[in-house]
Parts: sequence; structure tokens; C-alpha cells
Amino acid sequence: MTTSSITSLLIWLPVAAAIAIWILPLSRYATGSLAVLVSLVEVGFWIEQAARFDFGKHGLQFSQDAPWIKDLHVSYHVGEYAFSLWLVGLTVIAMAACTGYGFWVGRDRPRAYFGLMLLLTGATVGVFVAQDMLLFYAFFEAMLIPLYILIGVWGGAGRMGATIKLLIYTMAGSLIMLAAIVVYGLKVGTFDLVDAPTSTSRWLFLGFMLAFAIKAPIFPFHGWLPDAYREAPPEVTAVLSGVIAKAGTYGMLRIVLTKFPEPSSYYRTLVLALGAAALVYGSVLAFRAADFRGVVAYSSMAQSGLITIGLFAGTNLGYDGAVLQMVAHGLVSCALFLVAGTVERRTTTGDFLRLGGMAKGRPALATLLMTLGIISLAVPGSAAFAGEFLILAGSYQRAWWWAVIGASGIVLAAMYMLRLISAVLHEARGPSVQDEALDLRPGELALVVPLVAALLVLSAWPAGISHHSFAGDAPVQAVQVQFR
Amino acid sequence: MISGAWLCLFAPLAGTLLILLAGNRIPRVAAGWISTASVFVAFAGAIWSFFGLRAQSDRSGYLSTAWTWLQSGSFKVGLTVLVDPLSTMMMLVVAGVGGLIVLYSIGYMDGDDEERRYFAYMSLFVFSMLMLVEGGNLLLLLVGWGLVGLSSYLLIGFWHERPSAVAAAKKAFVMNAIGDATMALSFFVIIAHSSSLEFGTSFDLAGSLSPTAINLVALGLLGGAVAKSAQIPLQTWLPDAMEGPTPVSALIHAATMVTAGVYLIARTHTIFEHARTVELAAAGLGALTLVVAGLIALVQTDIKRVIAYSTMSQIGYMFLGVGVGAYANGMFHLMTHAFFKALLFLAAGVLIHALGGEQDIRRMRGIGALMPLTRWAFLAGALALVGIPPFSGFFSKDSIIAAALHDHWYGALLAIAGLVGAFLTGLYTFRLYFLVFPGEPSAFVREHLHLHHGKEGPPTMLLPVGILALLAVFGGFLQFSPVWHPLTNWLDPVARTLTAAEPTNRQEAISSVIAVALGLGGIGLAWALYGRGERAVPHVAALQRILEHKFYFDEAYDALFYKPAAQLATWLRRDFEEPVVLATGTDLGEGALELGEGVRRLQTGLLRTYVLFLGTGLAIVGVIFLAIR
Amino acid sequence: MIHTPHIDWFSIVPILVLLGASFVALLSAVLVPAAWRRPFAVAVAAAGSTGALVTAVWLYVDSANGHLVIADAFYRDRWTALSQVIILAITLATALVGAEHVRAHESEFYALLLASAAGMAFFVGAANLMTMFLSLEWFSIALYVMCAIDYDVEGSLEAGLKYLVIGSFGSAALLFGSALVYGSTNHIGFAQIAASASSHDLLLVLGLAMIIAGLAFKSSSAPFHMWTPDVYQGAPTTVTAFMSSATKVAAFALTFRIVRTAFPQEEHLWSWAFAGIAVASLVVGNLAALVQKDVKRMLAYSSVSHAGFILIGLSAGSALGGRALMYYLIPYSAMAFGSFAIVAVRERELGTAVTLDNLAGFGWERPFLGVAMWFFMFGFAGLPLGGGFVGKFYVLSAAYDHGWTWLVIVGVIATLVSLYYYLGVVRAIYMRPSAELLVAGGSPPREVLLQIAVGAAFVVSAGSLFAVSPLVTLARHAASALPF
Amino acid sequence: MAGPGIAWYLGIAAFLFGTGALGVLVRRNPIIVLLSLEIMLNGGNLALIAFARHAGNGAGQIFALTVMAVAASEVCVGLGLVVAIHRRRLTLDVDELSELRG
Amino acid sequence: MIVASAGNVLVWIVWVGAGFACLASAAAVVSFSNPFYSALALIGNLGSLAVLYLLLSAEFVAAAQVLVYAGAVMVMFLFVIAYVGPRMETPWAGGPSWQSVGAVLAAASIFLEIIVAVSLKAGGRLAHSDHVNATFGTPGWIGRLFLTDHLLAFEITSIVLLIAAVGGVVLGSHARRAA
Repeated sequence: MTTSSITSLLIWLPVAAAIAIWILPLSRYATGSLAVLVSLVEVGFWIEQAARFDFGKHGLQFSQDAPWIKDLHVSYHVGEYAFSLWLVGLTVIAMAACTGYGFWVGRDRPRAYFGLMLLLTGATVGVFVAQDMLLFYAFFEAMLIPLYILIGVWGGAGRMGATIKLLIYTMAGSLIMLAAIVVYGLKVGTFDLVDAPTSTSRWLFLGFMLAFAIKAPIFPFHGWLPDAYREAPPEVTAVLSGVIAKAGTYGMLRIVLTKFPEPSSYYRTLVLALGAAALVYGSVLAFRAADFRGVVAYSSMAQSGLITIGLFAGTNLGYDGAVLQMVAHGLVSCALFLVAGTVERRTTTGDFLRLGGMAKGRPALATLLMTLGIISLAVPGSAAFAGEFLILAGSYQRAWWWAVIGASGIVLAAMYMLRLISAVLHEARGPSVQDEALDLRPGELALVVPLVAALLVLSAWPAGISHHSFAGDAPVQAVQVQFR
Repeated sequence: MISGAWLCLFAPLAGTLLILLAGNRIPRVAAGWISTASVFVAFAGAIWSFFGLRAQSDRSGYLSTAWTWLQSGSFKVGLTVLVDPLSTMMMLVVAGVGGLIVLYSIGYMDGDDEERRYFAYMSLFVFSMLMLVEGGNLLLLLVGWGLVGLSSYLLIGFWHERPSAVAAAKKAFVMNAIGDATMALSFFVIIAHSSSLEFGTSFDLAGSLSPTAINLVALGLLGGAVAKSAQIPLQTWLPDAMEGPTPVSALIHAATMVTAGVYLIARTHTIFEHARTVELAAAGLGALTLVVAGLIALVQTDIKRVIAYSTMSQIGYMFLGVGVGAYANGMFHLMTHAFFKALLFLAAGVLIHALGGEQDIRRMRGIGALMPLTRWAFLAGALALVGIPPFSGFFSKDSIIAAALHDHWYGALLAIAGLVGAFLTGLYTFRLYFLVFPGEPSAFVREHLHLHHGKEGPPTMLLPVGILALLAVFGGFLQFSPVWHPLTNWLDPVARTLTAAEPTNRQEAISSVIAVALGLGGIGLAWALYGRGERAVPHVAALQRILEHKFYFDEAYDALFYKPAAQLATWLRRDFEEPVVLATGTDLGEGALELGEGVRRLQTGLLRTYVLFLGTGLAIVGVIFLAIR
Repeated sequence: MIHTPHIDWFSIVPILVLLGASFVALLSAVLVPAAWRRPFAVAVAAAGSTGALVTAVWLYVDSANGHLVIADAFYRDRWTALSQVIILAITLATALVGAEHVRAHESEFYALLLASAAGMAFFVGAANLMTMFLSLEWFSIALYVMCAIDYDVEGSLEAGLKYLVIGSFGSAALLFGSALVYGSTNHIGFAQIAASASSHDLLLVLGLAMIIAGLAFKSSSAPFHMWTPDVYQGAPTTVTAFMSSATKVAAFALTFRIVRTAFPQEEHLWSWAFAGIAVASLVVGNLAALVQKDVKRMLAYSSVSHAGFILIGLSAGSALGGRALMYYLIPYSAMAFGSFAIVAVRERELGTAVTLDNLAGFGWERPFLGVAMWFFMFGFAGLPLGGGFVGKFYVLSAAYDHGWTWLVIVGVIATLVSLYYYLGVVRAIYMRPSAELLVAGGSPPREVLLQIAVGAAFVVSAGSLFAVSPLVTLARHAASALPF
Repeated sequence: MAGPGIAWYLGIAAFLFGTGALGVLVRRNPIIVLLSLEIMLNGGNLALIAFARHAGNGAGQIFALTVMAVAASEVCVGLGLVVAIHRRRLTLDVDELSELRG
Repeated sequence: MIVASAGNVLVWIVWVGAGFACLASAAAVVSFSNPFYSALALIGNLGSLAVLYLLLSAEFVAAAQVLVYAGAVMVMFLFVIAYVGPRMETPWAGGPSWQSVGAVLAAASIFLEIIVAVSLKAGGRLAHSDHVNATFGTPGWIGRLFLTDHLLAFEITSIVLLIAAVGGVVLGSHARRAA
């Protein structure tokens, strides 16, 4: 088990930068560029990691272990498995784009804003690399702190209610998880995720599962989702649905399925049913949602449901597909929300009744939105398609009806995504769309195009992730041996 | 040979990217030429691989993998192209006809302010179609399958200011998505059993699967084929798809994409042969469609829609053919149909172009006098369509009917349907012809017709029309079933015609004679009814209403699927999401706040109350302690 | 000839230093000219508490094996010393804050402050019922006066009288309880009580009940908390800051000592009693805090709920519980003190009571204090920002370790509820437009000393998240002084 | 020992404690509240002294003496407050002192 | 023997008298509407307590009781009452409120708890107290204890008193300023 501090660097560099930004009296411009620079450096570090990562090898890599709370055997233990590597990548890339977006639109109170964005980066990376339950929990909660301020200060009109809802809902889950962590950790005598043996306690399973089900979110724990996604500033929504939501599904993979095999199989049908419900329900509501963000919000709920299905199918294809889909959907929804932001900046609204006809004379916007739309509806050949295909193929091996429900999800996805595209881009010009509303500016292209490019690369080679997410690409065994 | 295939596959994609990246740095017309060039390069590649394959002794097929596209554990799918007789044939048709049509578009789309986008989409479509036919495994086939659906969506909705166009595009995509879904499901069955989607392994697997499983697989594939090829019950999107520019209709909705279903069945015939009932069901659907579409075509007044319905009906023939197992005949008809149907569309396009976008046949009367070339070209196409010897349709269509005959009563039924279809074809085709071309030019025509520098159209349009006309006339001689049949031999290694579908020469002869006779009868009736141009539609009130409503398919689907779904969505939003899911948290919060108010009311501010609490607490603790000890 | 007992002067040096300083401060009222009075008194107080702090640390180092001193009336051990260190640090901070916030009777104020600190420092080391009772009165009486000292503050006198009456009632109960215990065992020394107690003796049990009630009053745990909101609100904010942190430390430190040392046989009684009181405090404190508008009052209720948390650890009664208790007190008192100090600043800016409404925009006007407040609030709420998180984790662990999973659940739910009002403060200082209210007196005063104090609190509460193990080691050594 | 046993004295002590508590609980005049507190403390004192007699060691009596001093100090501060309140507003009624509430 | 029994009877009589006075005066304190009378009643209460202390052979405490309480403290009370003026207040005015009912219940239950504890115990160790020698409770003995076993308590008491004095001054000066 190679020990290396690069993982810690990924976590703490942005935090340090955030503190620096808060302390130093930098100008607006300097602040923004520093933040963007740091987030790009993060991407650089990650690329370095990905290059050095040994996908054949079992067990943790780039790990680091130091005692934190000795007498309760809690430690600062971080490290990466292949699938965490991909999620970390998703995080740093998405955060870079979103920080850049904040810089581009020139958020007021820049020092506070960028500091929080960097803090969010660090915390989110921490979630994906933490290998100690309490540390995981700490980062899991720490994500909420900057989110709360970011939404509450820079959000829309209804931000107050939205933030409270977001925090109360997610904390409700994660505090139950804290109780579960305390019980589990003290029972087995360690809080280390690598060392901790599996448990057969169904209560603990539910404790953990609830937290992740709310975070993902899957039906019916999504009460916080519509408001938060609608009221948050677009780049924060992008992070929220692109990255933060993945923390929930990641948790299912890293903790629930790994540490609670017996309860997982006991509750499998229930969870699969909830996932399927989320998929269908989310898609149906997305089809009726009245505005841009509403559609994408509910669609990400549907996607979370799909990923959950893939994970709990408990088959090789399901696991691989789930990881692939986490990354693919992360990128696509992040980019979609950023585009939503650009649209809202031009029209001051996301309401379909007031939008339309934006394709005329705005080729860049049209092309990007179209591309993202068709990728997110999983047109065959796209990365999202690859992910969904694997997930559904895997779930078919569990039981045929899951695959059928999932397939119906594909059709629904086509319906709501096309509705979104045509409502924004096509038909007559909407009342809020001015003729002089510009096409995407170079700055905006510089933010969205890389994400799209990443998606296209992924579409050209989904095996890059699906085949490199678990040591030896044998997920089921990997989970059985708890990735050791 | 393999390199030819790769070249063929990626040249159009390169064209797309080139146009996309160049953006408005290049003049519009340049985009058209780039696209045309890319497709013709693809055609060259197709020819290259064709001759390459011909040179081989073993033609059972050659795979070449660029890289592993998708892999999970033992399940592994490569980005693979397959070069075998079937794919090369399709490559030739797609790239060839495609090239001509793209070339034609340069003239047709001239002046549209989004030409670049148009040609980018066209190249993208050709790429997708080639991916479909060259894909070396089922998953890549599905990828191509989806991508053609996508580009069809993009091109139908090309004029996106038109709500009708956008709606049609969405309809087309969603209906195809249903097909994609069923195909995906059938693939899941295969994966579950063999954890592979290679053609070879899958086909070997077919034999070992349980009847249910194999039937399910075949059904899934059939679903895809039906959706893509606009066969009943998933046919309703095709007529609406005519909202797209005419060349698009010619390329996608006549020559290539819509016939993909036929290709699919031919490609996966092994599976279908193990699920014979499903295969025959396909034939049945084809028969049904060809009759129904023929009937509907009788009352259409939009020139493109008439042709569109005839397309449906012709694809019905192809399904019939491949359904009964006459794969070669099916493919043969696919090819000839690509020629003459593209020709018809392009000719119609010339008219529409000349009339400034007018598509109503009732106003075009007598245009033939002013546009002789187009008239002759259209006539050639029409005769080929009806299947009058020696035009190409005759050779391909009649062999299908004949092939059907063999399969006792069911076959007979199919054959009869085919013959009825032949009659209808004659009727509606020449209804169209007689209504549009002969006679004195109508006032409308004289008023709106504006010729292109005195000619009927720019050379970029006329040239393809001419070439296709020749192909439509002579293309059929490629194969004359009883006498010589190179195509059948060529396809033999991959899609051997079932013995059940090999008609005797007598059957061939009889069916041909009857079919031709019926076709001529149809033409005659058309002349009798419409020759003098007094009326445009038959007035048999009841029949007419049903036909004009296309047998109420749209209405039925609207009532059965769309409305309930929309209702469900609205209901969920209004009666579940908002009052239950979204409200729960808030309600709990308010409950807590009310409790808080209660506690707050205890805090009276009165000293005595506080002391009372203190004393009470003391008393209670004391009592409990004394009680428990 | 009378043989006076041997006196270990060193063991009471901190107290003597404080008393000396107190006298000097008092004398300054008459000897120092009015102009110099404030700086002089502040200097004396700072010097005195610093000196005492140093000696207390020294005592901690030097008292590895605890023992009784001065005729067995006082414990010289690490439990005493650590509690003293915390109390004295708070005293020092109070002195700094007071420098800018005490408006009348500076000399007397500091004299009383130091005197009460001395009383607490003695209280935590008290070794028999009499010294316990006397030192309790010692610092209580000083506090009564301090509450009422600033007669300009609205309701200050009312607070004083309420505190006095209820306090005297409580100490009367404590007295009677002591009498009963004395009567049942013939001894007043803690150790001797344990030694000679005939277990399950009625008088002893009833006495224990009364003692618990008296002490629970001091630590303001429900239902003995009723005075807390009124007094905290009415008293000068500086005093409130001191009370809310120091008094709790003293009360809990002694409570744990007495139940462990004098009543080990009755553990089955007091652990249940503390559990019950804890639940009551959590319920009452959190629910009442939800609906408060006045920030001081809200914080008062929050301190009630935190008393509940600390009692969870206390009810475990184990060594782990002792550690949890001591650890919890460190970040808690830092956060409590800091938040009240910040409220004091706002109070002075506005010249009126601080409510959630007139707190609006504070965060942007005073960036440092805003960040600190944000930090304290999230720390209170138990988010992993500051040691409050680890503290909660510790007490919950202790409860589970004691076999009380239900108590873990209660604590978790209470935390969830508490989230609402803590977030409310953050919302007020950052997310509300501050346009409508003009800050009294133009640019806010700089208040260097206060900012230093708040900064120190900030550092402590933040540092205690990272430096858990060292602090826990301190706490462990402290707890090892008690019999388990 | 002569006379009634300790229990009887304790009975009186308990009564004093209870009565004092009652006084604090029902009276509104702060001065009388303070008086009642004195009664409670005296109840404690009596109990201490009785136990001291019973145990035969001096701790109880010492305790009682110190309690007297403490009681005196409480009274001193209490009466100081009363005077201050009286000077600021005339009504001497603890029920009037309810600005801080809720 | 007879003397002893006579002394015993005498003790009983004194005890009954003092005890009754004690209870009565305590009840009076909390029930008089005039604080002035309450204060006087408290003096009586303290006096009777002093007698009980004597019976419990705590001479010094008894003396201190009279001096400190009945002397100093009560004088303070009377001064303040005279200063703020006796303000009438009828304790049970307005019939039983939930407040007063609760008050009675709480006080009574506390009282009963103690009684129960004591009486159940009385059968046991409380029954017979061991004999004490003559010096028990004498001033000298007390003083010795204060300087030896309870030195610290002694010191603290002085500190408490001092703080109280300071407090009194501070609060008093309120009044001065307010005036």
C-alpha cells in the first residue's frame, strides 16, 4: 500500500487557498483568477494521479494514514480506489468549470464567494477519498457548510426556504448516519473503512442508506431537490447535481454495499424498487416541469435512481455501469446547468413559456445545448448510453422487470429532453428572448466546451472508465473482499 | 478492403467536423461541397472494399477492431467494422445514393440561411447510416441505429421555426426510441446468456436458447425494425417526417434509413429463423402495412406525403420478402427502391423548388408541359415503382411476391396482399402523375413557377435526378430471378435465402404476370378517374374519412399513450409531489415550531413559576429516587 | 496548643493570585483616579487571570497523582487543574472583552469577576460538602451582583433578583441535601461519604436527589433552567458570556466529581437521573430556541440544550464519559463565549437589544466577527467546523458505550432541530439585506481587545477539531484522577 | 440523650424547609420571599445540627455556622437589589418583574 | 434518676413549646400580608430555633443564631422594610390558581419526602444517638475545629462575606445614582 501525500494535497490545497483568499485583501480580479488557477492546479494534480494510478492493483492507492482520535481508533485515513479516482476527477473538473463560471459572471463579494467554492472543492474531494467513517462523515457534512452560504447569499428569490430545506433534509439523513457510525465503529472497534469488518445489522444498514438516499436523492427523499436546484446560482446547482449528488451513490457503493452485504441483499428489492420509482417518477415530473432547471433537476433525480439500480443489481455490469454513469451524468448535468445559467443570464428566466427560438443566430449555444441534451437522453453511442446500457444489462441479470422499467426510462428521457431542447431553442422566439441577446461568449465557451469535450472523449471510449473502475474489473469480487 | 471500410465510415464524420469547426469562416456553398466530397469519398471507400471483398475467396466476412469501445469484465465490445457481402452492398447503396442526394441538396438548399448546419447534419447522417451497416457487432449496430434516428430528428426539425416540423421531429425520435429500447432489451437477453454481442457468438447462441428467450430476442429486434422502417403499428411518424427538406426525405425517409429494418432482419436472420413465428409475423406486418399505406396514399394531396406512404408500402414488400426468408429479394428491392424512390422524391423536389415550396398536388396541374425533363424522370420512377417491366421495380417486387407464394396458406395470403398492393401502387402512383403533369398548366403554376435561368433547375439538382433515373430504369437488370441472380449469390454467404422462399419458375411467371396486370389495371383506373383532372380524391365518403384520418392511428395513440401519460404527470405533480413530498419537511418544521411556542409559553417571566419548576423537578427526582433506591 | 493543619500553598496559588488581583482591582476604585481606573483594572484583571492561568497549568503538570490537601478540604489533582485552566482562560477573555463593554463600576466589576473566578476555581476542587456549598455561594453571590451591576441595561436588576432568589432556592436545596447526606453517613468529605455510605439508604438517596437538583440548577439543565434565558438576556452581555461558559464548566466538573467520588454506589440512580435531565434539556432548550427572536435569549436556550449534550456524556458515568465531558467543555465554552462577545459588539453598535432582524448584514460589515459567528454557529450545530462536532461524537460514543443507544438517537434528533435556529443566525448575518438599519455612530468601533478574545475563541474551537488527540489526552489524565 | 429523638427535630426541619419553599412559591413581595429563603436555610441548619448531635461530630455545627454567614451575605445582596429596584420603580412585586419572558 | 426523668420531662416540655413556636412563626412568616409582621415572626422563629439548638447541645451555634440572625440580619430587614415602606399583599388572593395549587403540591411533596425518608429511617440508626462529651458544642471546641479541621471553610466564609459587602455597596450605589 503505497503511501503518498498527493491525495491530502488535493483536499487541503483548495482549503488553504480559501483561507488565503479570506485573509489577503486581494482585488476582485486577483481573487477570481487565483481561485480558478487553484482549481486548475487541482485538475493537474488529478491528471498526475490518474497517470500514476495502477488499475491492475488491488487495494488503496495514494493512501495516507495518521491517527486523529486515538482512543476511539479514529484516524485521518485517505486514499483512492479506481472508482474514487474517477469521482475525484469529476469533482475537480466540474469544480474548475463552475469556479470559472463564477469568475466569468463576476459574482459580487468575490473573496467570500471564491473562498467558499474552494472550500467546497476540498470537502467534496475529501468525501471521495476518506477511508475512515468519521472522516467521511466530517467531509460529507463539510460540503453542506459552503453550499448553505453559496445558495443562501448568491441564490434566487426563494433561497431562504430552499437552503433551510436542503440542510435540514440532508442533515436529517446524515445525522442518523452519524448515530449509525458511532454504533458501528464502537461495536467493531475501529472506524477505519478498510479494516472494519462487515456487519449484518439491518438497522445500521438503514441508518447509512437513509443518508445516501436523501443525498442522491432517490424517491421519495427528494423533497429538498426542486427548490434547491431552482434557487441556487446556476454554477452551484451544477455542482450540486453533478458532483454532490454523486456522493450519495458513492456512499452506497463504498460503505453500504461493501460493509453490509447481508442487509443489502435483504433490502435489495426494496432499494431497487425505490430506484426504479425515482427513475420513472423523476422522468415523468421532468416531462411536466415548467422550466429549464426543473427538467434537469428531476432528470438528475431519475439518473440517481438509475445509478442506484445499477449498484444494487449487484452484478459486474451493474457496478461498472453505475460508476461510468456517475461520471457521465455528473459531467452532463453540470454542463447543462451551466448552459441553463447562460440562458438565464440572457433572458432573466428559465420559464419555457417565455423562452424559445434561441437557436436562431446563436449557433454555439444551440450546438452545445443540443449536444448536451442528446447525450443526457442517452442517444446510443454517447457515454450516458454506455452507462445506462451496462446498468440495465446488469439489472436484467438480477430480474428482467428492472431492465424493462429502465428501458421505459430511456423513452421518457427522450421525451423530456427533446421538450427542453425545443422549448429553449426552437419554434417562435419567446417573449423574454431579445434579438440582441448574444450567442455564447468566448468565456462561456471556455467553460462549457471542455466539459462537452470530456463527454465526447468518454463517448468515444467509455471502456476507459467502465473497464478501469475496479481492480481487475471484477466488481462483485472486489465488493466481496471490500476492495482490500 | 478493410481500410476502404474505415475510410468509408469516417470520411463523412470528418466532413461533419470540418464544417462544424470551420463555422462561418467558410462560405455556405463550400459546406455543401465539403459534405458532398466527404460522402463521395465514402462511396469510393465502399467500392474499394467491395472489390477487395470480391477478390477474396472466402466472403463470409472480415472484422477489424479499432479499439475496445465498451468493456465490463468479460463483456467486451469493440469499435469494429465488418466487411461482408451484406455490409458492402449497403455501403454502396448508402454512400452512392447518399452522395447523389447531397449533391442535389447543394442546389436545393441554396440560399437557406443555415446551409452549413444542414450539410453538417447530412454528413452526420451518412456517417451514422454507415456505422449502422458496417457495425461489427450488435451494440455498434444499435449505436448506428440510434445515431440515424438522431440525425433524422435533426434534419426533420431542420426548419426549427416551424412548430409542425419540431413536433414531427420529436415524434419521429420518440417512436424510434421505443424501437431502440426494445432492441436494447433483446440485447440484454443475449448478454445474460453469452455475455457478448458479437454477431457470431450471438447467432451461435440463438440455437441453444429456449424458445421463449429466442422469441423475445426476435421480438425485440422486430420492434426496432418496425419502428425504424415505419411499419404498422409504429408507422405514424413517417408521413409527418415530410416536414423536413425534400432531399432529406429522399435520403433518410426513402432510400436508406427507413429500410434499415430490412437490413436488420437480413443481418440477424439466424435469430429470426430460430423464431420462425416472429419472422412470419414480420412478413405479416409488412403485408398489412403495404396494403394500408397504399390505401391511405390514395387520398393524400401533399405530393411528398403520397410518396411517403408509397415508401411505407414498398418497405412493406421488403418486410414481406425478408419475412418469408427471401433475404436477397428483400435486399434487392431495397436497392431498387432506393433508386426509384429517391428519384421520385428528388423529382418532386424539383417541382417544389420551382414552385417556391408549394406541395399541394391539386395546384400543380399541368406542370409537366413546362418541365419536361422532370416529367420524364418522374414517369420513369413511377413506372419502376409500379413494377412495369422492364423498369427496376418489376424485377425486385415480383420476385418477392413469388417468394411468398411457396409458404402454403399463409404465404398465399401474403402473396395476395402483395398483389393487392401492386394494384394500389399503380392506382395512387398514377393518380399522382395524372394530377400533376398532364394537361394545361393551371393558373397557380403559371403564376408561381420560376425557372432557374430558363432551366428546370441548377445542374447540381438535375444531374443526380438524371443518374437516378437511369438507375431506376436499368438497375433492375442486376438480377432476374429465374434467369440470373448474381445478387443472391453475392449475399449467399451471409444471408442464404431459405429454401422455403425459393419459388419455382412457374410461380415466378404467374405472379409476375398477375402483378404486372394488376399494376396496369391500377394505372388504367387512375387514368379513368383522374386523367381529366376533374377531381383530386375519390369521393366515397366513409372510406375517404377513414383514409384521410389514416385509419385513426394518431388519434388512437394520442388517446392511449400520450394523454394518459400527460394526465399521470400532471396528477403526480399536483396531488403527490407538491402536497406530499415537498410539503412533508415543511410541515414537520412547522410542527416543531408550534411545540416551541408551547414551551415558550411556559416561560412566563414570573419568578414564582420558575421556582415552581425548580421545586417540582426537585420533588420528582426525590420521589423517583426514593421509589427506585 | 492548636495544631493547624499543614497547608499546601501551591495547590491554591491560582486562587490566591486571583483574590490578590481582585483586591487590587477593588482598591483601584478609591486609589486610582477615574480616568485611569478602567485601564488599570483591566490590566490588573488580565495580569491576575494570566498569572493564575499559568500557575494552574503548572499545577496540572505537577499534580500527576491527585491527593487531598489542607485538612482534606480540597483536591489537588488534574481534574481540578484542567477545569481551572478552562475557567481562567475564560476569565482572561472576559477581562479583555469587558475592557470595552463594562460601562459602570469598572473596578468593582473586575474585582467581582476575579473573585467569582476564584470561587469557581475553588469550587471545582472542593472536597467536602461544606467547601462545595461555600464556594458555590462564593461565586454565585459575585455573579448575582455582576448581573445587576449595569443598571442602564434594561432588566438588569430583574435578572439579578431572579437569579438571586432562584439561586438561593437552589442552594437551600443543596444545603438540605448535604445535611441529609451528612446525617446518613456522619461525614461531609466526598471520599468518606463513599466509604461509609450504607447503600440504598433513604436519607442518602434523598440527599443525593437534592444535591443533583441544586447542581443541575447551576448548570442550567431543564427543568432547573428556567432562570437561564431571563438572566442571560437581562445581564450585561459580558457577564452573560462569562456565565454561559465558566459557570457551566465549574458546575459540570464538580457534578461529575461528586457523583463519581461520593456516590459511586448510587450510579444506577444518578446516571438515569442525568439521562432524564439531559433529555428534558435537549427537548426544552431546542424547542424553545426555535422561536426566539432575541439572539441572547436564543443562545441561552441553546446553552440549555448543550447542557443536555454534556449530561449525556455525564450520565454515562464512565471514564470515557469523563473524557467526553472535559473535551466537550473546551470547544463549547470557547464558542459560547465567542458568540456572546460578538453579540455584545452588535449591541454596542446598535445601542439596543440584538435580534435576528437587526443582526442583518452584520457579516458583511464586520467580516472577521461575521466569519467567527458563522463558525461558532455551525460549530454549535455540530457540523464538522470546530470541535463541537468531535464533542458531540464523543458524548454519543460515551452514551453508546454505556449501552444507551436510545440516548444516541435522542441526541442526534436534537442536533437536527438545533440546526434550524443556528442556521437562522447565519442567515441573518449574511443573507438578509442590511439596508434598512443604520448602524449607530457611523463606522463601528475597532475593539482590538475584544477581537483578540474572539480570535482566541475561534482558534480554540477550530484547533480542537484537529488537535483532538492531545486534548483528549489531557482530559484522560484529568479523568484518571477520579475513581472509576 | 434526653428529650425527643433526632427524628422529631428533623420533622421540624422538614416543615421549615417546606414552609419556606411555599413562601417563595406563593409570595410576591421580594422581601417576604427573602424571608422565606431564610426559613429554608434555617431548616437546613436545624437538620445539620440535629445530625451533628446524632453523629457526635462537629462538622454539622461548623457547617451551620458558615451557612449563617452565607445567609447573611445573600440577604445583604438581596436587600441591596430590593433597594435598587425600589429606587428605580416603585412597585415591589416580583410579578411586576416580568419584562424578561418568552 | 427522678431528676433525670424530671429533666427529661422538662426537655420535652421545652421542646414542644419551642417546636410549636417554630412551626407557628414559620407559618406566620409566609402568611402575614405585612412584611413587617413577617419579619417579626421570623425573629420569633429564629429565637425558637435557638432554643432547639440548645436542646441539641449546640450552645455556640445557638448564641450565634441569636446574635447574627436576630441581631444583625433582622435589623437589616427591618431597616429595608422601613425604607421601602411596608407594602400590603394578600398571599392567597384570587383563590387557587394553577400556580398556587402547584406551589402547595410541590412544597408538600418535598416535605413529605423528607418525612418519609426520616421516619422509615427512624426505626434504624436514627433511634438512638450516641452519647457526646461535655465539650460538644462549646465555643472553645468550635473555635478549635475552625482552626484545624475546617480552616478552609472558615477562610472562605470570610471571603463570601466580603464579596457580599462589596456587592451591597455596588448595588446601594445604584440607588444613590438612580436617585
